Order: sequence, then C-alpha cells, then structure tokens
Amino acid sequence: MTLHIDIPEETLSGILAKAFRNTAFVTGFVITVLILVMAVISYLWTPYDVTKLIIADKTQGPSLAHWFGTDHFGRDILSMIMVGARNSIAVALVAVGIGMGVGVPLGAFAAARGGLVDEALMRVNDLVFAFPALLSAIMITAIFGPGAVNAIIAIGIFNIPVFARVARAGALAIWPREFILAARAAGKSSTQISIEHVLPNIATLLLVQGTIQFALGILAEAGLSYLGLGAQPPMPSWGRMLFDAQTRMVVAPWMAIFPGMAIVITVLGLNLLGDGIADILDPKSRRQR
Amino acid sequence: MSLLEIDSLSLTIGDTQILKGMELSVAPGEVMGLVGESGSGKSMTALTAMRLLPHAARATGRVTFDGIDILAATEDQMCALRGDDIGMVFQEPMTALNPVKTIGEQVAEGIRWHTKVTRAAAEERARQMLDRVGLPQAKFPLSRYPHELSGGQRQRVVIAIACALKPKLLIADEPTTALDVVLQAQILGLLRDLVAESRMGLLLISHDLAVVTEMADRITILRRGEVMEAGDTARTLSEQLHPYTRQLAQASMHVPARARTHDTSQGKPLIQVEGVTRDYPGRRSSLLKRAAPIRAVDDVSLSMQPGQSVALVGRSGCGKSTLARMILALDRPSSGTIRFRGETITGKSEVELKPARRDMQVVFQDPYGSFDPRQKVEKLVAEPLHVLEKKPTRAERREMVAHALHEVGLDQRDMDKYPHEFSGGQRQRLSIARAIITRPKLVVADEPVSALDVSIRAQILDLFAELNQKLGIAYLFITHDLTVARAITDEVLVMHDGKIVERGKTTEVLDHPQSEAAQALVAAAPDLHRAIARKMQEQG
Amino acid sequence: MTAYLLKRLAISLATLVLASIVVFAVLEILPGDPARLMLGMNASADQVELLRNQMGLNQPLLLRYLHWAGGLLSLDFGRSYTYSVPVIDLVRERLAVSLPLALIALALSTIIAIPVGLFSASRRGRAGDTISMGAAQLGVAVPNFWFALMLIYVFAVWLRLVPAGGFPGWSAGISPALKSLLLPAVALALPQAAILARVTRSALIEVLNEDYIRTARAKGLPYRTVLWRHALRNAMIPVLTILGLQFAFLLAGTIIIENVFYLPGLGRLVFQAITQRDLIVVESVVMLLVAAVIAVNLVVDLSYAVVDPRLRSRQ
Amino acid sequence: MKLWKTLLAAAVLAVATATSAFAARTDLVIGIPLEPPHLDPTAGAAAAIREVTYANVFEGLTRIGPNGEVLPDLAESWTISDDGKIYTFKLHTGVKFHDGADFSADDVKFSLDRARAENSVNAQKQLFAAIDEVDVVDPATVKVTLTHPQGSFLYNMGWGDAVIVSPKSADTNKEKPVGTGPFKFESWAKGSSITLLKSDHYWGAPVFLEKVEFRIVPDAAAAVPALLSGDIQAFPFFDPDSVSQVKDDPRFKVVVGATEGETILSINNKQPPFDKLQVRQAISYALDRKAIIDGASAGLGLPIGSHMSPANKYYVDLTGHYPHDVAKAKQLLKEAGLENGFKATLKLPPTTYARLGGEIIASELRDVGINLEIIPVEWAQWLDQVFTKKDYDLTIVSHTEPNDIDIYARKDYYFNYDNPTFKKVIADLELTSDEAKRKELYAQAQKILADDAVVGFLYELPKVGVWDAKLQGLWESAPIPANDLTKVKWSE
Repeated sequence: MTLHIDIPEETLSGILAKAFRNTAFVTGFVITVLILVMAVISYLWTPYDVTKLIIADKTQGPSLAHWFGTDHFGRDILSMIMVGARNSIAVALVAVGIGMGVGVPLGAFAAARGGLVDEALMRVNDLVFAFPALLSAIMITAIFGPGAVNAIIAIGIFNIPVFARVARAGALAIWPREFILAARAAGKSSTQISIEHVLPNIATLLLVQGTIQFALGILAEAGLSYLGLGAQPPMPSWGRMLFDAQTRMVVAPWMAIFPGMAIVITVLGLNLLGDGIADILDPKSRRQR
Repeated sequence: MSLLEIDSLSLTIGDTQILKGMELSVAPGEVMGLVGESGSGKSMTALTAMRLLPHAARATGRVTFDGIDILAATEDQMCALRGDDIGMVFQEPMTALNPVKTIGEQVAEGIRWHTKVTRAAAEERARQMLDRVGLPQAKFPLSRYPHELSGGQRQRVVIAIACALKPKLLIADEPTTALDVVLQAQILGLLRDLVAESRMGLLLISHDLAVVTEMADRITILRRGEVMEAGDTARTLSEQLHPYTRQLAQASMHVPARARTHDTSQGKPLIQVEGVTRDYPGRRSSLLKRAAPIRAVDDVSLSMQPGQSVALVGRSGCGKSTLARMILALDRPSSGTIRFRGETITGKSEVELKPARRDMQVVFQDPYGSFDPRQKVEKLVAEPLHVLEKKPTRAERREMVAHALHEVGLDQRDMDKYPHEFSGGQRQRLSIARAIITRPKLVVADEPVSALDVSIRAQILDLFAELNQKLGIAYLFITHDLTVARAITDEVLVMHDGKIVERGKTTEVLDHPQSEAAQALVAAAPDLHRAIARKMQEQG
Repeated sequence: MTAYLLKRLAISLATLVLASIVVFAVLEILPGDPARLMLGMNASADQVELLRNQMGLNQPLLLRYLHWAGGLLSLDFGRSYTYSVPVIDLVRERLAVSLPLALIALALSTIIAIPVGLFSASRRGRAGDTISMGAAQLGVAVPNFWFALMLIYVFAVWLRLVPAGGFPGWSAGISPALKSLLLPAVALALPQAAILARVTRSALIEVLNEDYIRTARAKGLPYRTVLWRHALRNAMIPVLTILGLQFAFLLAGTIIIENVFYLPGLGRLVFQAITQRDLIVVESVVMLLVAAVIAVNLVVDLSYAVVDPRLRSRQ
Repeated sequence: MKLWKTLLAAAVLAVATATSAFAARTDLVIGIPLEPPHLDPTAGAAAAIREVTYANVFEGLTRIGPNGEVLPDLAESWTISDDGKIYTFKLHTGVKFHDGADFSADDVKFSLDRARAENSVNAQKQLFAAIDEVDVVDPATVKVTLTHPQGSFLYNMGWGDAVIVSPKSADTNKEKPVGTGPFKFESWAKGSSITLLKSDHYWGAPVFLEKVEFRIVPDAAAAVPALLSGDIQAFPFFDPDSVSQVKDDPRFKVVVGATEGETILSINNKQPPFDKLQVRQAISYALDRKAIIDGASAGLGLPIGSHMSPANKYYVDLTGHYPHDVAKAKQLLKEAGLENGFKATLKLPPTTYARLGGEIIASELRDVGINLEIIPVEWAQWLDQVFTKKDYDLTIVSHTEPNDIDIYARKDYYFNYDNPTFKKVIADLELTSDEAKRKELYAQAQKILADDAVVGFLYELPKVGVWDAKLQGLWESAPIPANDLTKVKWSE
C-alpha cells in the first residue's frame, strides 16, 4: 500500500474561503473554539469555586442557580465542566505534543534513511503497537501512581508510534518526488531535505492526525480517569466526574449526563475539525454539491 | 448516416464551462481524430458519449448514437450500450485494470454480462480476444493478474475488453500517450487493424498531431471547448486554413535555430563514464534461492565535451534515467567510475561532492512535481546556491535569482510567487532558471518537454538552445522522443537494455540508424511531415 | 509467498520475545509486595520474608525470567498468587467470557458497519450519506463506558430486558449467557462500528475514483454491480486493517466495559491482578494479549495477500 | 421531570409485575464486594472468606450471634473450672461433614492443635495463644486447658479462624471447603461467583434456602443497577455512599448497623511538622466531622473523639474535645510557627470512604492553610509504603478489629506514636481484671489519645445492608465479618 498525497496548490485565502464553505470544518471549528474559550474563561471566572465543598448543597438537580446541578460534594457541575475542560485539553494536547515531538522525527528519519534503520524503527513501532494501549496505560499508572502527569505520559507514549507511522508513510510518499531529487541534486543532506521539504509537505497530514489523536486523547483521559487513574482531586476532570457519577445514576443522573455530553461534544468537534481540514486540503475528496 | 452525432453540445462542471457548441460525427468504419491541447475538453467529449461524466457535470445539446438519444437515455439503456455497442480505451494502462482480478475475469465479465453466455463460453471468447490483441494463451493465460504484465501488455488487455463484443464505435482516449514510441506504433497498428476488421467507427483522441494524422480519416481540432476546424485530415493539415491549425502544425515541427559552434573533439572531456554498471537486487522467488540481480545499466562508457549537447535516447526501461542519476551522483554505480572534469565522483560523500554539484544541475520532466509547492520561487530557484563556497547574502541571493529569472524570460517580480501561480511552460522555465543559477557546466535534462503541449514545448526548446549558445552549458538530454533529439542535440547515444548500442552525430544516426534498436525507434517515431505526405499520397 | 510468510512469522516471533522482556522488566519495577498483600496488616516481617522465598520472589532476575519464559513455551503459566490455582485455568475460564464477547462485538460492528459504509459511499453527498455519517461521527465521539452506563440504565434498570451485569456462566445455558453478553457487546460494538463504517466509506470512495472503476463501467456493468464486484474487494485492505486492530482492541481493551458490567473476563482479571500485585497473572495475561495482537496482525497481513494478488508475488 | 419519572416508574412496574410471578423463593443471590482469595478461614485473613463460609459452611465450638453475643454451636454446652483455666465442651452428636465423614472430639483436637502449631498459617494465631493442651475425653467431650484464665476465650472460639475442620479435607479446604454447616460448597467461578447448596444431612435446625450464590461485585457503580434490576437480592455490605440511590425505593430495605471500624485520619507522628502537638491539634480542629460523615458516608455513621466504638461498653464520648473551629486551628498553626501553612501528602487506599473523605478533608485542611496533595494508592502499595515502610504524612483508613485501642501502644506501628504513659495504661489493662478499674483505664487511654491528637478521629464506619424488602433474617450489624444465612428466608 502506498500513500498518495495530493499537495494542494492554493493560496491561503483560497483555502480559507473553501474552509468556510465546509460544514464539517465550520461546525468543528466553532465547537473547538467554544471549548477552548470555556477553558480559558475558567481561569478567570467560574460560576462557583470548584475547590470549595458545600456538602449541604449536594446532588441538587439542574436549577437557575446551578444550571447543570451539583455533585455529591455540592460543587457546581457547570463550573467543574469548565475547569475540567482545562485538564482534558491539557492532557490530550501535551500527549499529542509528545507523540508528534518524538514520533514525527523518528518517522521522518526512518523514511529518509530507509534500509535497516527504517526496518529497526518500524519493528520497535510494531512492538509498541502489540501492547493494548489501555492496558499499558494502566500498567504505567500502576507503576508511577495515578495522576494527570502520568496519564499524559501513558497516552503520549502511545501517540509516538502513531505519528511515527503517519510521518513515515507521508515522507515515503514525498521522497520519490522530483523536487526532492532536485534538492538532492542541489547537494542538500537528507536531514535538510526532511526539514525543508518533507515536513512542510506532510504537515497537513500530521495536522489531521493530530486532531484525531487529540480527540482520542480526550477519550483516553476520560477512560483512565474513569478507572480512577487520571487527574486527582481537587482538580476536576470529566472522566473523574463520570466515575463519581456512576454510583449516583439513579438519584443524580445529571452528574453523568452533562460531563458525558461535554466529552462527546468536544470529541465530535475535534473529529469534525479534522475531517474538515482533510476535506479542504485533499482536492480528491471534494464534495459534489 | 453517422454512428455518433454530436450537435451543439455544451458542458459545464460546476461553474466551469468545458465545452461550447461542440459538433462532431463519426460514421461506421471511419476514424475520427479529435486533437487539442490539454484542457481543451477532448476527454470530456468522450465521457459524454459514454455518459460517464462526473456527477456535477451538466450537458446540453444533442448526442445521438445509432439513433439513440444518449443524453436522454435511461441508465439501463446506457448499460446495454456500453461495452456492447460502444467500447472505450483509456490513457493510463497502469491503472485502468482492476488489480485484484485476473485479466481473464476482466475480459470475460463484459461478455457474460451482455450475452448471458456460460462462464466457459465467455472465457473461450475472452481467450480468442486476448489472442487477437497479441496476448496468446500460451504466454498469457487468463489467470494472469494485471501487475504481472507490462504497460503495453495491459493496454492490449484494455483494448481486448473494449473490443470483445465487436462494438460499433470504439473511443480511444490518448491510448498511447503513456507508452514509448515503439509501443505506441504497435498499439496504433493494432487499433487500426481491429477497426478495419469489423468496420468499427473509431474516435481517436490525442494531443499529438502526428499520431492523429497517421490514423484519422477526418480530424476535428478543439481549443478551449470549441471546434476550431474540422474536415478531411490531409486537406486540413496541408492547407492549414485556420490560424490555430497552422500554429499547432508548426509547433509540432519546430526546430530551434542553433549555430553549431561547439567543436566536440578537442579539449579535456567534461564527463567520462567508464564501464559503469548498476544492479538492483532481484525479487526472491523462494527463501533459499537468491534471485539474479536486475542489471539496469550494463557496462556503459561514454564521454562528453564541455558545451556539447548530447541526447540519450531509448525505450522506456532501457536504463537511461538510471545512467543519468549516476552521472548526477544521485545513485551509485555497482561498478565502474564516473569522472566529472577529470575528478572521480563515484563513492564520494555529499561534502566532497559539493564542488562537482556546483557545476552540474538537473531539469526534470514534470513541471508540476519538480517544485515544492510550499516554498516561494525565490527559495526554490535559489536552492542550488546551497553548494556555493560562500553563502550569498539575502540581497545577493535575490539579485542572482532575479538574474536567472530574467535569463529564462520571466519577470523578477515572479520570485515572490508560489509555483502554483505559474503555467506548465512557465514552471519549466523556472526549472531551467534553477538549473542555471550556479552557472553550471552541465545540465542533465530528463524528458524536459514531454509533458508539455506542443506550442509550449517549442518555446522551451528555443530557450534551451538559446542558453546553450549564450552560456556554453553542455546538455545531456534524456528522451524517447526523437524530434527533441533532432531539434536540439549535436550527438545521439542510443541505449537499449542497459547498453549503449549506437553513438553518432544526431542527423546521421536518425537518418541512417545502424543498430536494430535505433532502427525501431526511428521507424516508430511519429512524424507530421511524413504523415501528411503519406495521407496526400493515399488520397492521390 | 512462502518467503513473505516466513519473514512475517520471524518478525512476529522476534516481537513476541522482545515483548516478553519488556513485560517482565515493567512488572519488576511495579511498586508493592505481593507477599505482604497476601498476608495482610497483621503479619510479621519474618512471615512475609518466608512467603517471598516460597513464591520464588528472592531468586535472581535472569533466572526468574528464564523460568517464566520457559514456562510460557510449554503453556505452564505458573500459579496465581491470589487464587493459588494454575494461571492457565484462570485464563481459560476468563477467555470463555472475553473471547465470545469480543467475537460478538466484532460481528455486530462488522454487520452494522459494512452495509452502512457501502450505503454511504454509494450515496455520497446525499441526505442518506450525511445522516449515516453524522451518526458515525457521534458514535466515534461517545466514550464506550459512558454509553455502557446509559445502556444499563435504559435496558437493564428501567426496561429490565437484560441483566445489568454479571455473567451466569455457560453452564447456566446458552441463552442466559448470551443475554448477559448482549449489552456489553453492544456497548463495545457501536463505537467500533462507527469507526469501521467511516473507514469502509472512505476506502470505497477512494476506490470508486480509480480508473478501473471507469473501465468496468465502460463495459456496461451497472453501478451497483461495479460497487460489489470491483470496488468492495479493493476497499477491503484498509477495512481489514481496522478489523484487525479492532479485534485486538476488543480482546484487550474490554477492561473498562468488563468493569462496568462486572463480567469475569480477561480484561478485568488483568486489572484486578495489577491492583492485587498478582504479578504472575499480569505477566501471563499481558503476554497472551500481546501474542493475540501479534497473531491477529499476522492473519491480517496474510489476508492482504489473499485479497490482493500483487502482495502474493512480492516478498 | 415529575411526569417523566412517573412514566418510567410505570414502565418499570409493568415489566416487573410481568416477571415476578414466583411463589416463596428458596434461592438467593448475595453481592459481596471482594472476592475471597480462597475459602479456608483457618488459613487466611481476608474477611471475604468469612463472608462466604462463616456459619454457612464452617462451624466452630461456639459462634458469635448477630449482636456480638457468644452462642453454643458444635458445642452443645460447656463447663468452666473455678480457676478459669479448664473448659470442658460437650459436643453435639450425629454431626457429619459434607463429605460424609463423622464429626467427633478428635476433629476438635485436630483443628485447635493445627491452628496453634508452630507452622500454622492461621491468620489469628493469638486467639489460641492461651491454650496449653487439648484433650479428647470421649467422642462427644473435649477438655481444653489454658495457661492462664482468659475472659474472651469462648468469644475467641467463635471466630471464623477457630472453626472445626476434618483432617481428611483440611488441606483442600482452600479450593473445596468441607465443613459441618447447613450449606455445602457447590462451585466457584473465579472472578464471578461462589455457589452454595443446602446440605442434606444438617444436624441443626433446617434452613430455608436451597441455593445461595455469592456474586462478586467489586464496584459500587455496578452494585446499584444489579440490585435495581433484581439480579442480586442482597448486599449485606453496601457502600454507604450509594445508599441514596435505593433508600426511597420501597422494593428494598436499608439497614444500618454498627461495626468495630474506627475510621481515622492517620498521622505520621514522627514526620515533621506532624511531630508538633499544635499541628496535630490544629488538624483536629479543622476537621468538620458532620460534613465528612455527610459527604463520605451518606450521613451514616457516628462521630468519634477517640479510638473506641460508641457501641463499646468502655466508650467515653470525647467528640467535643476538638469542635470544628477554623480560627483555633489557624491559631495553633501560628503557635507552631506555621502561620503560612504548609504542604503535605494524603495517601488514600481504594475504599470509597477513604477516597471521598480524603477529598473533603483536603478541602477542610486547605481552609486552615494546609495544602494536601492527594495520592491514591492500591492496597498493595498502601500496605507496603504506608503500613510497612511508614512512608506517608497522612492517610485515611478504618481499623475494623474489635477493641483494638492497644495498637497505639504497639512498637513500630505505622502511627509512629510513642507515649510511655499510654503504654503504661495499656500494660496495666492486661493485668487488671476488676471491671471498674478496667473502665477507668480505658477512659484514661481514650483521653490520652484525644489529648495528644495522635490521629484525626472521624467516625465509626457504619455497616449498611441493602436487601429485598421481602427478605428476612440477615444480620443487621456485623460484630464479625460474616453472612450468616441460617435464619434467612423469603416472606410469602
């Protein structure tokens, strides 16, 4: 299987014009921005203090005072979702950063070198892929203890081979291009070529994969927190809120519904954004109207 | 009565007008040639006749086949026509066949679908058909998969599929563009015979005036979706009444004006290739048996003088590109040595190669693929400056780029644009600007004009010729197109199966080829002069 | 073909050996003493030390690795620290839950996804496509444990159609056993089906843009026939890849779902074993899962060759 | 919201009535939170072993009743010598083990000797420490001689660890327990459930249930739906935190009883700054027990002021010793030179009360300037790091052994608390038999612990049972870990 990369030959304004005609992109973009804005606002203001427990107010249903109700410690769920967004975004984003930061150079290097280096790196990749990701994440948190930082590491490690693979496949599709040959004829080293020509041309591919991994990271963080292995109190996290909610589903279903929806909407937004970007930048996938 | 009648056909895809008031007809047994440069709407005409247009396309006008209104027919009616009464051959044989089905299945499928015969009967007919197109059962059983065949063989399979049910009309859309000249001649011969045998109408679509002239009874010349001129082939091309027709014909036969000033026999050779061989590891057929390596270049020796323009011609796969890459030190020979200006460049590291790189540059075939779309012209054209001893300042760099652009006929303001803002011909000029910016002694050009339309190609050949004169750059042209070789080179090397089989002055070799390989190339090369002459003769 | 097969096999084996070293090393640094856990708060340090000796925890590292790895080869996985029964018996019991669960979920997701993908691809850009792909987008975004919670409350607590969790065992009869696997399987399958449907659709669309589809259409075959005969098989490679990944995921990644439905499956066994520091169980189950993933990948690789004749002649 | 609930209730009811056409049931599925590692109560400490086997599969000479009283069991009656050193037990006759073997005095001698032997793996060997000699008088009579009089001997013999086993099956009880009880072991699906069946030849009063399944439900989240959907009919040890989910449902009965579990915020007394009395006292003032009980235990459980169950006869109410007083706490921290507060860690084992309580305590201590980092740990890590290596600042745990105030006098116990006065009081207690004097000493001990604010005393862990309203005869309290099913039946 060979990857085919179409390099769009368009101006930025052309791409933007197209972007804002793409429903998936616009929807995804709006949702993602809203979530980000919510997370930023939470630094400055939340309806209630999420570190303050008011046991007397526990498990109140949605009302004007508490739009999404309160949790088992009387904390405002809306405020917790706002602050929790911070955690989810931070964990997923840093994990993507780790994956990209390590994976992309590895993949690009493997593609540039080829031969034994490539083979060895890909076998290591296979090795990591052979471990069920969640299981390994559980083991990692079992060793280092639960917490947001270890969740980031656990998720980030499994982003590495993903990005390495994507970067390698993308780079392998770029390397046979004539402009690479031209650069080689101009005496550029493979590292220089990787940086100057290969990476910019697979950037969109990585961007799309990045949004996918970002979304998966949010799901993974929620899963780990749900098992009690993610962010620890008093830092609210969406997965942890679901963990707390599951024993109170009958009396306080809002405790499960709203954080769950926050996850769904965020992941949906990111996936739509990724789809939109892929759609806009891949001329072959132009929708027929 | 015409078999296919296209009347005031207009076609839009989205907001783009593709065809405007298109008129065309094909009579039974007639070969109609449809000629035009890229983007003229040739292929869309063919797809309209098949009604295989993209979803967003809207066609108005009249298209009738055998009395049936194609634009109004139901999908079922069209399915009954396609493959049975109208066959179609496509341009790209490498992708036109389903990779996961055997050639037998693919040929028999249409037969079974239309005639409802048993599998065995359909396979028998498929076998006959494949035999007819030159793929005899003994060598090419039905169980072969497409990837086991070469490009020419695959095109034969596609023709077998299209002609399996002896359609009344065969549409061939650039059927030979992806093939080398020798294969092209073979496939065209096959098409001609098949059409004659069963009195098919043939709509032959091509950008190559010579090919169409050789094949067609009548010709339609298309430009930007409009018919420029249509009529009897010989008359149209000999009279050249329409200015566009004349422009096309002249461009096809264009030879740049060159004064031969470079004496080729004296001085130190610029490049010396001595006994160079390049092997690639072969496919392993089993675990234990290591397959014999594939020898791409076999003990080749040659030398070039400074300022000399040399053509390296040969059929596709003969090893000419591999040889060129080794000369450019982008690939390493398995054995033998290459010397550039007397210095060995084989086995040197990138750093050691820097001085050599400064003096040799490359121009590639594809004007689209040879530029990184993410970088601006300034950076792209300046890329070879990387090998200079002293890195130029930014101002110096811009100055050098501006100069190079000027030399290739582009404006210096172009350096702040992206490559996609240029047309194909302009990009090839950029490519040349990049190649000459370091003032090299040698430029290797790998099929530099074969992807260009004829009129553009003439301009680029002129540019090459001009620069050769002005800067004294030596060229090594890699090409399968003898007209290019004839137009611009002093000497020709004919390569076949990894070996150089003939070498000599260009005109001598092309007019009196000695080796079998050279003879085949010369015989197969389409030539507009000859074609028109022949047509005139036929018609008396 | 044989060369290709042998090479794949060799790579798989090497990966397996490397994986066993990684697993062993990782568990070595896992904090917590299994012996102390078994004896509880009231045991003395001497008692703990005695037990550590009995469990062989005080032997040198390499010796223990070789002993363990050697055991794996002869399917002797050792004895569980907490249950003090052979690990292989535990695994066999748990596999009787996890394997059917994974298979049912995989079957469900395939049965849902492939037709939806075909439907969407053939109606590209139309309402049917938009709706089904919108649903798929949603499906991909829903965390499966949250979905499982919602399912439990609707179907088990409110409607009481199926058990809320637990597994009666196959001895209780096929029907009750299957019934208790239904909700978990649905919770696992739907998000996977969403992914698979999207992959199927995009693979099909990619294939439908290929030249040979036009060749087939030019033969006079109707669109549907072309879709089935020419497009689907070519679109199978990415679909197979995802199926392979999903099986691996389903077999191992059921940890959360098995916890939500308290099913006695492999996922929960390993999760419990980690918390209880039943290292021997963790090691064995992880290795088993890794072996399963590698085996599935191998099968997928080989099935590529079945689907695509080009790979058959390549090494 | 209201209408929505009514509609759903109607739907649920409709389905429920359609399926509930059963007569007096004889089967029961009981949910237990932890899976026993094996089923031999004489060879392991896990409470889960007793929760399955005690009084059901295995029986002892005596047994503990639902309120902690000592009742005769395999011993029909007994006499005690005047010096309190010789116990003569008269045994029931016609008793058989589940494998058909006859029960006799030989089995009693075997069981007691096995438990106190040098290489015994019994988890509570101290129960048998006072035994000097066990003699078989005749097949129905056993004489036990003690080295010194021991008031709690009959009580000790009622523990799960002191059950009588047969020499024939003693070694295989872990996997296939064989006892004399009314239920015999049927099967154990690891990780899932343990099934007991009614024994055909039980010596005592016949039991009502035919089949009992102990389903392992480790997760509070899974327990509620299982209960609501009727899969499991009783959770004798229900997570108090989940009680709100079922307490208004007429189908279920919620029973709150007492345990011997003092839930405390353990403090490492040698770890600065907790070595300062003011700091520990500040913590005690900072704790709001009511909020903790409400938030971590659904309002169930009694506050404590020292290490003693309010149900205990030696209990002294010291809950007023440190009232919730943030200002006072801050004042004390200032006196300790920590007016700017400080950071510390709080390691939490995986129980609900610890995890929830930890969050609340962290919030309360933050109010006085102590910033706690919460570190959740598994039991294995907790035992290793906190209990054994004493590598901790604060932790929350429930000490469930009855009457265990002496742990504060133990050498190297994980509190790192060393007070000679307290040790003296505990040593005196050992030697004192006068009840008034004992009461006085116990009061003194409790007072010292409170004064020293050794740990943060929180509340007495409640035993919350939830079961089908039609189910009768389950224990309400848990004087010892057990699920005695001998009196359990379904009402008509």
